[in-house]
Amino acid sequence: MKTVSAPYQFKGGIHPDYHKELAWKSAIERMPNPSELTVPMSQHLGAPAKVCVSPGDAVKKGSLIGEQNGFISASVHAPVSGTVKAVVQSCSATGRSCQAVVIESMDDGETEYFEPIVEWLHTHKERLRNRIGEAGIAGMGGAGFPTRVKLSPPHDKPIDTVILNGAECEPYLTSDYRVMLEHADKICIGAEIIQHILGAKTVRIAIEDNKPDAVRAMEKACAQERQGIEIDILPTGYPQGSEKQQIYNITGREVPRGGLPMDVGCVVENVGTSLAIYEAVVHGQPLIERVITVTGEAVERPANLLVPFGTSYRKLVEHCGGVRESVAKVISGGPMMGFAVGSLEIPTGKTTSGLVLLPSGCIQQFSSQACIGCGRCVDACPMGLVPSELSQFIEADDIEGAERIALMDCIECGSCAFVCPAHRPLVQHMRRGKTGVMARRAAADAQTRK
Amino acid sequence: MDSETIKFILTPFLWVGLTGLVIGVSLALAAKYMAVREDPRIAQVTELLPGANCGGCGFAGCAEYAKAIVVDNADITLCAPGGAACVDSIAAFMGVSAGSVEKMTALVMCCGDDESAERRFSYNGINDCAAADALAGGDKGCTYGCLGYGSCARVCPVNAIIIEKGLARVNKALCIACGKCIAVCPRKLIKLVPTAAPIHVLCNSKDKGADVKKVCSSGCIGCRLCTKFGDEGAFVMDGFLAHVDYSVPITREEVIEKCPSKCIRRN
Amino acid sequence: MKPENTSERFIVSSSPHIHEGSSVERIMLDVLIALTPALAAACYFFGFDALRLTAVCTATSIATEWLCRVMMRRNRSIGDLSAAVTGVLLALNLPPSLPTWMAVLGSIFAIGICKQIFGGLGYNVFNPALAARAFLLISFTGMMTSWSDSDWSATLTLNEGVIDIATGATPLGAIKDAVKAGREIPGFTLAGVARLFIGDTNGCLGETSVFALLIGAAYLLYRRVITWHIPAAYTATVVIFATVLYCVNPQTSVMPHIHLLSGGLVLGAFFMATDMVTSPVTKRGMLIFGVGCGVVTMVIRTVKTGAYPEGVSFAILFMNALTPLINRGCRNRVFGAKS
Amino acid sequence: MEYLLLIVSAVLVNNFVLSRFLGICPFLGVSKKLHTAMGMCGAVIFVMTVACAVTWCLQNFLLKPLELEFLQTLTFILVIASLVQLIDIAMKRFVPPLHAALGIFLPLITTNCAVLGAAVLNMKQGYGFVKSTLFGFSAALGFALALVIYTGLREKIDRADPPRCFQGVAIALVTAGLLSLAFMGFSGIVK
Repeated sequence: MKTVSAPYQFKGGIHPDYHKELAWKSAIERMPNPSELTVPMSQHLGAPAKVCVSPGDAVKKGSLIGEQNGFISASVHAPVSGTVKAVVQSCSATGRSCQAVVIESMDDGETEYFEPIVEWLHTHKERLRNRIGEAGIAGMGGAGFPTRVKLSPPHDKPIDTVILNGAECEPYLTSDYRVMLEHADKICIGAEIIQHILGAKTVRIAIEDNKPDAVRAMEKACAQERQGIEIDILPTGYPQGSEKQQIYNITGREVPRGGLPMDVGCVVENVGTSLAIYEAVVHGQPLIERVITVTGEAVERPANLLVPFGTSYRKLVEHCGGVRESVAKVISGGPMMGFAVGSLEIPTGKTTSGLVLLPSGCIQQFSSQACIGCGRCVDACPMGLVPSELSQFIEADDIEGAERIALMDCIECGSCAFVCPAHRPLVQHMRRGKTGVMARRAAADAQTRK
Repeated sequence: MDSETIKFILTPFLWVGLTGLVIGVSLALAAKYMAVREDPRIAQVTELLPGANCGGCGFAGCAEYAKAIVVDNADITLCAPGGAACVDSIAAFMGVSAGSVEKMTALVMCCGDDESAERRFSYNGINDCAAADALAGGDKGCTYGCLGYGSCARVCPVNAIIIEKGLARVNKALCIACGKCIAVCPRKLIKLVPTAAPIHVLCNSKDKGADVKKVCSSGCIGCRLCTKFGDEGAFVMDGFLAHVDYSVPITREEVIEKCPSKCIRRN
Repeated sequence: MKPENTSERFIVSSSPHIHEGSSVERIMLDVLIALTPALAAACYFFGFDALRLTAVCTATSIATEWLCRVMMRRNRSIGDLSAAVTGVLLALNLPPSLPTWMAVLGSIFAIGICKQIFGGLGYNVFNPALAARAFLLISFTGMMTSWSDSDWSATLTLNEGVIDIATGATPLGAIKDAVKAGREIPGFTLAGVARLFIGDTNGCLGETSVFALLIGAAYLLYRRVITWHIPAAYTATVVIFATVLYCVNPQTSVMPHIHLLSGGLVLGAFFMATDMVTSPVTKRGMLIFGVGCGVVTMVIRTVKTGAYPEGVSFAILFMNALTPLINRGCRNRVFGAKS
Repeated sequence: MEYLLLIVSAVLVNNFVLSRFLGICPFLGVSKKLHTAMGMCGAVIFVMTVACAVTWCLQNFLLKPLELEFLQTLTFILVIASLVQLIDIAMKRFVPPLHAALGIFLPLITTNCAVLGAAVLNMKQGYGFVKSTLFGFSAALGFALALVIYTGLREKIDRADPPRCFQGVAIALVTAGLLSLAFMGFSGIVK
């Protein structure tokens, strides 16, 4: 085990005010089970799970309530014991509507977990992958890509490096930080399970240099472990937590355009995912809860809560003492890439890393001003794009033109809109353009199939 | 006339004529021996175009535009100098139908303006319905209703759509039923209806009556009153949403009064 | 597009939800602040005329902007201060003795024709102040090139000891006249150079005092309103060009530092060429832009038969026209692209 | 040096489009996309060079000996038009790829007054054969430069938001005027 500074640094990026001090001192506390939970079937990327319970059924904590539906999908389990009250349509943070199971909770302390695999090092990799799959684990950094798929790269793409993403470059959020501080040893074991499954040579744990105590905690936890684990300290900045940028910083390899990390022999997993893998393998616990940071200038008592999925945002805010001042914006996730929500009646899920409540003074106000061509977005873009030009193309509905100048390489990190003095909604333009490109590609596909 | 004058007049004639002849013959020979076969329709469409070669259509000259029409099915309405007559002749030549039998008009199947339909949150972003719809499902309380950010109005080639109180309205007199607004609406609530049809159900919400009432005071609640008071078969229920069967002639217009949420309206 | 939060409703927008706090107004304010030293120097050296022209240009620009927006039925944009910046910049590019009505005409041209017709700030393709200056220069060449009487020419040295320079010429004008007439090029004493630096010479209001301009430029660089790329590339090109010329033919050319200190080079390089709307967005593009400005400036300045002694504004205008092409050709390498 | 000055003069100082205001039609018509503008430039350079060479021969070997200079305009038009046609046909037959790139612009050039202008100016200046051809080439180069720059601007103003009454050709002409203003700086550099 050794600790090094990441040898490379990607071009671009920004340095926002982090405001992490709001919540980073508060230790993870377990949120009491609410009386009723609405567990969405789509908490991950891909096809929603298929409901496999019906109203009136009794479920235990950990019982399967939604079956994995297709290859890119993840199963869903009951976060608490209780009775299924109904199957309803519920709204997710992104505004998509999906099926959800409403469970009336009943604290009987009973669980229905998987059989623990303590001797994981001597267990067949396929069995571990299946366990991760049946536990419904999806990337907990924000995108929610099913982890089982990520850990099953094709044979022609050997993985030599596992990167554990503990950068947490999103302002305000502290959940990964607290998890690293309090569960460092479990994360290490989780990382080793990933390493074992992929047969990777090294594990690199990436942490930004504004979290020195997390670095120390991870160092301590890893010290007694085997060789091949390395802690890479990244200079604080955004988007250090972005997969492609992180791989570049640590290994100097650039994920090719349109490619995936596995194309350069890397797999990046969030530290929270690593913890979930540990729990699923060693304790047999499916993914039914996670640490969520409830923070922001508009919340009374910022905290890091261990929350069972399906708890509504309103319950989280109430648990944290309610709102402090007139709240203008509620963000599910971090303020750079999270989703603003229109109401608090939204259930938490596997990708909810935080809930940030901001008063009107702290938020971005987009305007319809024209681009003044200052080029700051060009300097800020970590992908080497020209956001100003892209947005102008998209505004003029020249989607083809935008695609030609690498629209699809945009990672929607928001660095451009963060620095734009004209406060243009650049990311929204990019998304709109991407939707247009996707539609066109789908139409072209349909044409060729005809 | 003396011979000087004759010479003075004849020589230029002779020379220019000669030059023209040489050039003409060589061009004719060139055209014959170096001909390249192409779709004869291209030449014919080129004939139909005004031949101003103004490039206003975005193509490099009339021949190029004709080629685009024949080969790539380009839009035939791009030629400004040619005008409507040109469009008609090309339409006739290419066999593209110019108009359908029954005159249709686009209609926004929503009457929930800012007074009757509530908005769930304040939207802050680009003026585009699809973009607004992609953010937390759109700010309108009703997930079926018109968002009113005017994407349809912007694509309308004849400026027939206006946004009033957060609701798009089609001006029947101007609408040419081109269908561009229908394609661009993220909520798919603009439909082509017969221009002659007198009344319509201006609601698109398939939700139960109680849910509709929560978000909009002028949405169809599925009460079925119109099926009782209207003409036989003129109103058809699709779940909790009534709609007009335009093949049935309407005689009893008092349903307009009977509809409790007043979403049956004249257009 | 108006975000309002009247009731209990939250604001929903696309990410990112936070902002670094910069704004167009702040940038324009910074430019105005940075122009203050030059303005003060102009008042000191040219007296009331400086105040008169600045006030007239600024007021007319703002009024024109307001009128255009009203006529176009668009949201008012005076608040973004860009019209004020254009007005001040135009005033600094005018000779002190210019009649007021010409300044008014120039301001209307700058805002009306060069900016608002295109849709306002951000859409214009040419720097409004410079285009207006070029417009005035071509339309009223006489008034635009008659200067007040500064005794700066006393500091010139001539081997023959005869100072044969028309009063009311700028240093560059004097040099060009000499070259055209085949006379000896005047040399500059140290005191003369110092006066060029301080700004006690003939020229447009804002361009003479290099010292004051550099103070403002330092502020702009400090506030990161501009980056070093365009000014550095511009001035470096001019210096290299002038050095080469001087080495090749010292009889008909002046030392590079005279080129740097005279005319509108500093004003142009730091305040006009760096105009965000009309200059490239990438760093590589900015360098090319700066080099292009430098070359064209020196071509206009030094070619014997050229009609104008000074080429900064035309050079920048010319490069403004090339900006879209530079932007097109100088995109950064996309992350992960094969190099 | 003399030739260099001729080139600079024709390209920058007496730019055909921006100071002589010749060839405005294709300048406005084919400046919407850089790709097509490039094709036009190639075709114009080609045709103007050839046309200047041919018309010089015509003038000096046919019209002058016969004292028919007053037929200059007529014959030039005739010759240029047919020349373009001939080139078009030949190109289509023998170099289809070049025809695909340039060919579509050739019929447009027939009506390009810049070509005739170059030919007539040549005769006025009394250039020799080499100089005539060079003048044709550099004038076309100037046209190409103006067209390419203008196309860049045009692509930007296409995305701009002018008031309704200035949209389209109006704003394009205003831009062309301002571009012409920018080129004024070169005036006098070469006589």
